Amino acid sequence: MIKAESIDFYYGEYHALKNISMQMEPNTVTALIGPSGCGKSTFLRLFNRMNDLIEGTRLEGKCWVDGVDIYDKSVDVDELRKRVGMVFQKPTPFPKSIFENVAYGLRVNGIKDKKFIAQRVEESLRGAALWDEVKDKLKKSAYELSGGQQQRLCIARSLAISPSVLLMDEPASALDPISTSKIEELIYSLKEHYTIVIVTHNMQQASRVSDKTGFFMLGELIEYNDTKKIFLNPAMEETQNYITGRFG
Amino acid sequence: MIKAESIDFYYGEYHALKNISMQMEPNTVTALIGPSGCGKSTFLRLFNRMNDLIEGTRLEGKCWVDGVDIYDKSVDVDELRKRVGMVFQKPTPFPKSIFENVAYGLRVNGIKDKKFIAQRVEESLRGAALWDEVKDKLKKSAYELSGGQQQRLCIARSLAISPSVLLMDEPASALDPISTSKIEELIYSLKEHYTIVIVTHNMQQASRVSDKTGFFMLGELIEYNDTKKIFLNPAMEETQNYITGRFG
Amino acid sequence: MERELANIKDTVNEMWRLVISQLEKAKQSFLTGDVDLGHEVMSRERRINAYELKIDSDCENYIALFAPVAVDLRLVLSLIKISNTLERIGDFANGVAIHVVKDDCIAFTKALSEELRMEELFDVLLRMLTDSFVLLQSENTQLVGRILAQDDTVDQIYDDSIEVLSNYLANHTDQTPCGLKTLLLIRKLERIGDHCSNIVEEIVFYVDAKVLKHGGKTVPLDRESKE
Amino acid sequence: MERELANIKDTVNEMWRLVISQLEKAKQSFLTGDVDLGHEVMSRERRINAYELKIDSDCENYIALFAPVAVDLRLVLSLIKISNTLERIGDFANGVAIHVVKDDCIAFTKALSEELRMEELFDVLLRMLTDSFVLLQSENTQLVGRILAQDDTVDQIYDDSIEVLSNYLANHTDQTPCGLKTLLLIRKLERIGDHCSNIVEEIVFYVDAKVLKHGGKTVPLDRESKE
Amino acid sequence: MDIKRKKRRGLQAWVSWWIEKILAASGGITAFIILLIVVFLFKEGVGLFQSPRVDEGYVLLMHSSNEVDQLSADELKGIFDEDITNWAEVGGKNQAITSLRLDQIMDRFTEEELGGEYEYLSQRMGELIATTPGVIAFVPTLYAPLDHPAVQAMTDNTIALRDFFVGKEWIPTATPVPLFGTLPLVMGTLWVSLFAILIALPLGLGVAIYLAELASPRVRSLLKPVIELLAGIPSVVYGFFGLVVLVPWVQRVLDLPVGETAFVGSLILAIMALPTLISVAEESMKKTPRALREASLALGATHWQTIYKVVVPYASSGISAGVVLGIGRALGETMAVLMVTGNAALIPHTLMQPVRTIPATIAAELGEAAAGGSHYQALFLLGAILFLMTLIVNLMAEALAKKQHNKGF
Amino acid sequence: MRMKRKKRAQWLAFALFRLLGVLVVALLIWILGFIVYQGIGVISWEFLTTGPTEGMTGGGIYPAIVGTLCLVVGSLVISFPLGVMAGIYTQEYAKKGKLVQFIRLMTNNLAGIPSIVMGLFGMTLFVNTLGFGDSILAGSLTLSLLVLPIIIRTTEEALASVPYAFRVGSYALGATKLQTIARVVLPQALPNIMTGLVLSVGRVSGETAPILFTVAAYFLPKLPTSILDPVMALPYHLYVLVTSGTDLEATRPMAYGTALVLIVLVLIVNLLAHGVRNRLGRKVKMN
Ligand SMILES: Nc1ncnc2c1ncn2[C@@H]1O[C@H](COP(=O)(O)OP(=O)(O)OP(=O)(O)O)[C@@H](O)[C@H]1O
Ligand SMILES: Nc1ncnc2c1ncn2[C@@H]1O[C@H](COP(=O)(O)OP(=O)(O)OP(=O)(O)O)[C@@H](O)[C@H]1O
Ligand SMILES: [Mg+2]
Ligand SMILES: [Mg+2]
Ligand SMILES: O=P([O-])([O-])[O-]
Repeated sequence: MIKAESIDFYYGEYHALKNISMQMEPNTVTALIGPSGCGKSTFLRLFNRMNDLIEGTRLEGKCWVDGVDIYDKSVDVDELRKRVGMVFQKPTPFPKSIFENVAYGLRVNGIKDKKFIAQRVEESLRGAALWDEVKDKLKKSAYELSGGQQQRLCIARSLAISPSVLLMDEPASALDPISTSKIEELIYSLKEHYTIVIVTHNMQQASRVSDKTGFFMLGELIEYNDTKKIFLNPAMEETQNYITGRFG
Repeated sequence: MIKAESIDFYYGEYHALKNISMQMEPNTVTALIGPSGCGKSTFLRLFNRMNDLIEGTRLEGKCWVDGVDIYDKSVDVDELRKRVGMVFQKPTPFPKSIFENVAYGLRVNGIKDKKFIAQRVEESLRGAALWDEVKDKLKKSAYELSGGQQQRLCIARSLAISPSVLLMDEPASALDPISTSKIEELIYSLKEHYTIVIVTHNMQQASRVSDKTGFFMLGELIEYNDTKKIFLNPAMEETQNYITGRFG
Repeated sequence: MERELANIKDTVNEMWRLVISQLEKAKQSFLTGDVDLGHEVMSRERRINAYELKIDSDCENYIALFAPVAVDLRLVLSLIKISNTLERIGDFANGVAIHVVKDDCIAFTKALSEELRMEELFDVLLRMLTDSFVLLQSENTQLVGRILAQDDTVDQIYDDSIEVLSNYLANHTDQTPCGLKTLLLIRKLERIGDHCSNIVEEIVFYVDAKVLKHGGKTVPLDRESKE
Repeated sequence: MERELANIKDTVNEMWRLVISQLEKAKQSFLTGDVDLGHEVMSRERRINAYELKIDSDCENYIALFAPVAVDLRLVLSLIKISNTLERIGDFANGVAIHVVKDDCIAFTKALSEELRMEELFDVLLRMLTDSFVLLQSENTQLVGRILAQDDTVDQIYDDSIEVLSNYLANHTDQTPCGLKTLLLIRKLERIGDHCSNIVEEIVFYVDAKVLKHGGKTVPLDRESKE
Repeated sequence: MDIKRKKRRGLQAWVSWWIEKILAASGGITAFIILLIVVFLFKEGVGLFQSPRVDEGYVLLMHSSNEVDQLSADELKGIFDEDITNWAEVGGKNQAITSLRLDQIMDRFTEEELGGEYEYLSQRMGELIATTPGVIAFVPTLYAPLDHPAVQAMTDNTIALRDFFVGKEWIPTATPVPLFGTLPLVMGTLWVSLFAILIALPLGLGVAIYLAELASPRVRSLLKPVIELLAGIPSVVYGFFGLVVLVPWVQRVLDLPVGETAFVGSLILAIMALPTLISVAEESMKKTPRALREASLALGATHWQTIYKVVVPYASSGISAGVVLGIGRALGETMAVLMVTGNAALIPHTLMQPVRTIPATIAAELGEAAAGGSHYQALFLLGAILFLMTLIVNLMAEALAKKQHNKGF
Repeated sequence: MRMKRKKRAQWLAFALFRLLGVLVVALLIWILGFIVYQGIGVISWEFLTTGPTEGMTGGGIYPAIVGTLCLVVGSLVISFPLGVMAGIYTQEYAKKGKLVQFIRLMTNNLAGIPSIVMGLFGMTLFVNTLGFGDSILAGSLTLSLLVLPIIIRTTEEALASVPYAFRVGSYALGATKLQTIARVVLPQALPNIMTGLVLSVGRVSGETAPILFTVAAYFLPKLPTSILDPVMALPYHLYVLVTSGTDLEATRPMAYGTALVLIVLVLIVNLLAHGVRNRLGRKVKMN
């Protein structure tokens, strides 16, 4: 379970997130939608402290992951990032073999037991619905996979280190419809075990895959509710205008 | 009006288009849909002979634009491309001022009359629904515009040389939903004067903007019909599977 | 997109006005026994059917092509149901006209019409139909209560009419067939009231996304509790 | 996506079986005068309403969330209409049960039931309902003709019944109220036939995207020719 | 229909046709130059193997009883340096060797005996040789008593390929035959270059990592011009700096007899190679997609793990291309090396010895070599060897760079 | 515990890298500082504007400065147009394939050829075969061979960095290939091409080996009057001062002065390169 409380976030002077409180439940897919630049990615990246990498940013408010205040001094960022997997817009496999890509997260965490690693790799690839397609070419370069397969590989890579949360920033926006639908299927099947948050530009996608939807605008969380409710009868005028395509 | 007759197209050995015949009417938006790599872009680029720029390609069959066989020897390719405007996936304004971007096509065609150019530029920008947004900053760099505005600028640039056909290859796929809907509005309003062909991955977009839809698969034209018919009751099983998201 | 939806709504409005005028004319022809008017109503019945088909297909196209959500989706779904209902109402108006044109029992019905409060019934129904038209235009849900109250009047008149008819027929056994036909006629009018209520429910669903149907409350399904 | 649609279809199937069983029981209670069975039917009427609401809302959600097109869209739109129609049929079955339970005219009706061919009517209707259920499952449109032919039988029985009743009432003036009620009852059963036909039309629309409604032919609207 | 309008711009079309031709002609320029270089270097150099070993106009004479008629350049040098004193050592009879040069011969006779115009020199020489069976004399052909029965001229073969490529000594001014053994020069070149890279690589890589990964944008914007500046300083200035600062410093600190050593050469070359190495490595690390970096961090890897497990491997072929390129540069570097390595044509055994590299040899000796002479030709051949060495290195760098190019994204 | 080790490795590595960064800066400061410190006192107006005297133990370096300028101008006049045209050809005109690959390979190899080899080549071809003698012409030609690949490559890269989309966009508007290159591609590539030019200036003015046998005069206090005259040049002058002066003690200050002048030249060139890139870059965008 992850939670944000009264978050304000600044890029230098720019106030990117304004007083956002939001709680995402386990075994649930939460979609974040909103116009470009409204702060969805910024919000998502709070939860694995990816924003720390950008200089000149400032955070007010608190974030919890599984009950831990992740911006507390005592928190080890690398450990946090193991708990909170992340999948990016473009598939980003490492220039290694398929196997090594998935094993990467285990290795950097000091695991050396070969049998254990092989087993986790298989489990993760199965979890990402990719095992059958790659089991005969684990030693091949990850770049030999198609875009959609690469993205599932990246998901498998995250699964390998047993996160409890999966953050996805437009995971299918660079893919064709067929790969997209496979990723959506996958997300659906993964929610059984993880807290999933997905940023998407594609409202159809939000409506198809998510249980809850949060609508952001200009750094504010306008509405957060069941996806059905948002898409059938949103409470806020702004949400309605956005999802029905009546902008500005 | 543009027309293809028994087109076969090869990239080297690869048979990219297979015996395609298709006719697009004036004042109509025709959408081309189909899985990635099925040959939509290749087909589109036949009509302004952009495929000529790629080495090792081969064409069989005939293409007509406004009644002229455009692969005939007597055809001047540069003249053809003036008649057939093209808009690309990513907005590609030249690194010049807004004004110069639109004036470019006129200038390369040897037009020097300043008053005429200024007038055409205004007309074209109005035609692309951009005039009001840029009229006070025509001398500014085109890069100061947003992505959506840039794309409309590219459309204005094509309009300036008075084409009769507009080809658009995923014109909105790099844009956010708001810009996308503006581009779609624009396409709708442009069809009054042009023969428009648009390639899109987004079936919603095809259904929203087009009057007719052609469905391609593996280099073949599977079905070509009224958009309403395609989306409510396609004749072919493959089309139905594709538009309802039941792939392979 | 909004343009398309507005077009559909316009078509529904046209249909609605046609249905009102049909009912109006049916009433006129019934009250004045004007057979020509009855024929006119009957001939225009097919236009109502055409409207229904057109609206149905427009709405289907609209959903297929534009994938509406939220208020747009509710509107288009409501419009489908409203047009179906209007078509039914048109059918009933047509039934009245046929009753007039067939002429075999019209004298019987007219004789009793005072006692059966036929004119009042027609007026109430026309008011309901017009009111719900206004409701859709104004989206002012305060009208809802008034319209639904009128349906009670309709039901009252209908219940009464059965008694009136029984009493009358008991004394005029030769006119039994006409009595039965008149009953069916009134029954049709009563259904118009029900249908108007349905339309109102649909509009409320569209405007507020509230489900009024079946009193909004029903026993929960087992399946639902399972899920 | 397919999962969701399959779920909705399952719900419709359940509703359908429930409606068939309601009509079956209504027939039983009518033929045997079993008041308990009548009560049972009445008590289960609210479950049908609940089904209708659930299917409506599932379908709306499905359209809002999944933006279906082509065969999926036609199916979901058909399911909405089918469930509405099934609800009506359920209503009528309920009407039959009420008629039995109220008891005031049941004796009258039963006495005439032979002559009114009531049992046959019930049987035909049940067959129509079951056939259209099969039609939806099998998507075999060869069934269509058969089902629609049965509706003619229903209409025939209904037309005849008016005559039978008139004749009877002419001789039994004291039983006029019951006669009227019986007429309304039969009228309800006749409507079930009509509704089954509507369901069949919807299924055909879904399977073939052919519009059977209104004979498929209507006068063209001016608007249409304008466009 | 104006699509078909015939090429309207007659003049314009003509102009662009010509422009195209001119551009095409200039496109081939580099290939043409390389061709010229190859042709000229070899044309000038290859004559070395056709010219006699003994300087033109001279001849080696022996007693006609001497069975030895082949002597290698080394043997000849040994004989005339009196390191070899018996014919048996070079495969002849057991007989002492008497090596004689012209001046030694002339010393044995009086002016009268030779005649005022040296008209009797040839005769005297013949007598001298006839009386000394173990003799070998190096004399101008002009005066050689070739018709004397006791005299035979040693068969003069051309300079052997073997002597050139594996000869251990480079003494182009030696007589009677110059020694053109390139081995010490090649070895010197390789030693200096390789050690230079060994010093520069860890340093350069470290700085590159610092620049690409750790430095704040401000520091980076300060450091990058500094490195560009280092790259721009002319090599003579480095040489000068090395000579006046590093050489004495190394000599003092390491307590060496001379400061001009291979080590200082490597040091200077390392400093010179650093900027290239740093910028190539930094650029290829910067090319690592940001997404890849974030992906690694998002998997719980530390920044350091991300660098050595993802960034460096991703950039590895770019980095190795940079290294190879650096070696190429070092191989060909002339002035700096010339100024600090001491220029002794010895096969180096330790880094603390003076060495001489190929480029330094060419630079230092070409001015003194007579045009067309065997020394001149030998220097051109050295140029050709250097050319081939750098060519190979460049092709390697090319191949490595291409590998990076092909990597995904 | 494991975590701690992970962190400690990182801390150590990073500390080392920071140190190395500092080291490089220190190195530069050392070299520059040394030469500036030693040379600053030598620099005077007189030093820059008079010729050497007294067997180069006195006087200035004016002829060497002029000579270097002549060589820079001479070699760039030859190599710049040629290089830019060659770059345009390979990048824009030549059919992508074996030929372009070959040409590119050759260009890269030319860039890798040691300058001393280039000097040898220049000597045989320009000085001897073509009979130019030791002259500005021969030296400029030799140096131009040296910078030609730099110019070709920067041109190619500059052209390649112009997005393909611009070209396609221009063709789609009916522009011919030449129009497209002249109006869209070149203006966009110009700043980067110019930096190639400026960098070449730096390279030419610092090279010694290629001019050893093609142009450089050991001691020539008069200025050249034609392109067939030999000249002095700064780098060679420095070399001579350091290695073959008659009185090393006396020439040392002159050497420091010359080195400082060379370094200042390089500094100016670098600043210029940045300036050109930035200014032209902005101008093209605003156009
Ligand atoms: N590194 C940064 N420095 C400064 N401002 C930034 C930075 N990253 C994002 N922003 C600004 O913060 C705002 C929110 O950015 P964010 O990327 O979170 O938006 P988003 O909702 O994800 O948009 P998109 O849908 O385009 O991905 C934007 O206005 C953006 O300009
Ligand atoms: N320049 C090329 N050389 C060789 N093959 C090509 C080239 N361009 C495209 N192809 C191939 O031709 C086929 C059709 O390509 P095309 O770009 O027309 O597909 P598309 O339908 O536009 O796909 P997308 O939706 O991904 O843009 C693909 O299989 C592709 O691999
Ligand atoms: Mg984002
Ligand atoms: Mg394409
Ligand atoms: O800015 P993006 O997240 O849409 O790439």
